[in-house]
Amino acid sequence: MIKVLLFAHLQEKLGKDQLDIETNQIKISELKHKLKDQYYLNELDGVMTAINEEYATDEDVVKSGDTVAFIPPVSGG
Amino acid sequence: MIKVLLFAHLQEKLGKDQLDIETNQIKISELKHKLKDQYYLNELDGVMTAINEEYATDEDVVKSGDTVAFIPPVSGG
Amino acid sequence: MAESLYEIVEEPIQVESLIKKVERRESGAITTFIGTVREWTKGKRTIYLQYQAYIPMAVKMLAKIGDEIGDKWPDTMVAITHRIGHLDISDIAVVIAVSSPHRKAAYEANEYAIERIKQIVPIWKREHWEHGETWIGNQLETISYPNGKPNVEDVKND
Amino acid sequence: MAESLYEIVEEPIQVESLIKKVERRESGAITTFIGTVREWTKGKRTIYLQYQAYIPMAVKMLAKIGDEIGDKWPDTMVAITHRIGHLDISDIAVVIAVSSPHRKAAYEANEYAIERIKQIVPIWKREHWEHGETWIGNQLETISYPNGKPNVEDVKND
Repeated sequence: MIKVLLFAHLQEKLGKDQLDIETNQIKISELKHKLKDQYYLNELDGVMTAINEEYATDEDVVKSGDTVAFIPPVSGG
Repeated sequence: MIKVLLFAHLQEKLGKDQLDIETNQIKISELKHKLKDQYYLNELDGVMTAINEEYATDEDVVKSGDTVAFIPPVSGG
Repeated sequence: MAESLYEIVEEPIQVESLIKKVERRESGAITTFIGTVREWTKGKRTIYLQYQAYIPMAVKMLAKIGDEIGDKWPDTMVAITHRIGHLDISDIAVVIAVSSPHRKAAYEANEYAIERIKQIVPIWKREHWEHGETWIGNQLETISYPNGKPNVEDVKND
Repeated sequence: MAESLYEIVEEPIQVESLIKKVERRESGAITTFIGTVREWTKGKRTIYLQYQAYIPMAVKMLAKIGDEIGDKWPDTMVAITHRIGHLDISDIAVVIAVSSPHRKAAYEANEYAIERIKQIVPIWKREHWEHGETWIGNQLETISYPNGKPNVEDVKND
């Protein structure tokens, strides 16, 4: 199982801040594709990804037990 | 009478922070010359002058009632 | 030092407490940056803001900024606290304190820190305008990351 | 505002009080510079400092710096307090606070202020080293003013 965290407008659109994805391993680009299909989350284009609290790329692969966070363009400060 | 204010090492050398000069008017360069002679204040070379709290030049003239301050290179901050 | 140099908090930030964190006998200069909630932005009036953070990662990224500063300006010491939740006009959203033996590094490192915060720290601002509300960073300023990671060149001066 | 933006004081400076002086609803950024007494300078140990000022002129020159900043960065607001008398290691000698709608001006105006203080404000520092004492600005750093007035180019980064 992979834990997926959502923030800002992504969280608002889905109405929840967390999803559990039942899979052993998946590439980030595939995970994004899957979520876009399943939840109409087209906002995932142009959104950064973090795996276990470190920035990652679409080519990285996550495994069961990992936490993926989708990071929309940040606006702190 | 012209009031002359002294600061930092000038004040220390003279042992006082103020002098009264009995004159109606005098050019700053002449005033410096006079004080150098009278008090061995060679430190007046390379020292700025203020007349009534504004920076002035050696060519400016002070009149009775004015306050002259000799401003060694500043070191605040 | 038991206290943490990098924090995400929900309560008001005390500037003095950050200054205390970076005070050292070898310091001659401390700079602080205090980011406050501004009422007017390009003719639009803000009523209040809400900040959200991915807290553990945000703390890690603040610490990473501190490490980067340690590499670039070796004698400096940095503390950063960012507040999240509901903030009214003039409330303090972020405080950065940098101490250094000499002032130039204290200014430069401080400015570098706020620029990096706006690039890599997962914190989002929801603007509640007089007429409507929006998450900043998506609709208003469409930024994407073609290289996979946020980049220094993306930063604007706001 | 009844309180003064430019002060020479003999008591410890409260940073928060300067921040309060420049807080405005239109501000998005406040920078502060805090100049503290450093223990070591080029291998020499300082025990304490004494600052002396030509107080009325020093206040005038601080206000002049504020005016210069108002010309160069029109939306900023500035407050400066310099302490005189006996200061121990880590004591605060000077605090500069600048508020601005945008951060770039807040950093630039702040740095400009400390550079100008070191040029035109009649304040003198007597260093009490471990082995001896001296007025800074004469014996150590022989600066003279051939043009009659202190000049921007004279400034060093200390």
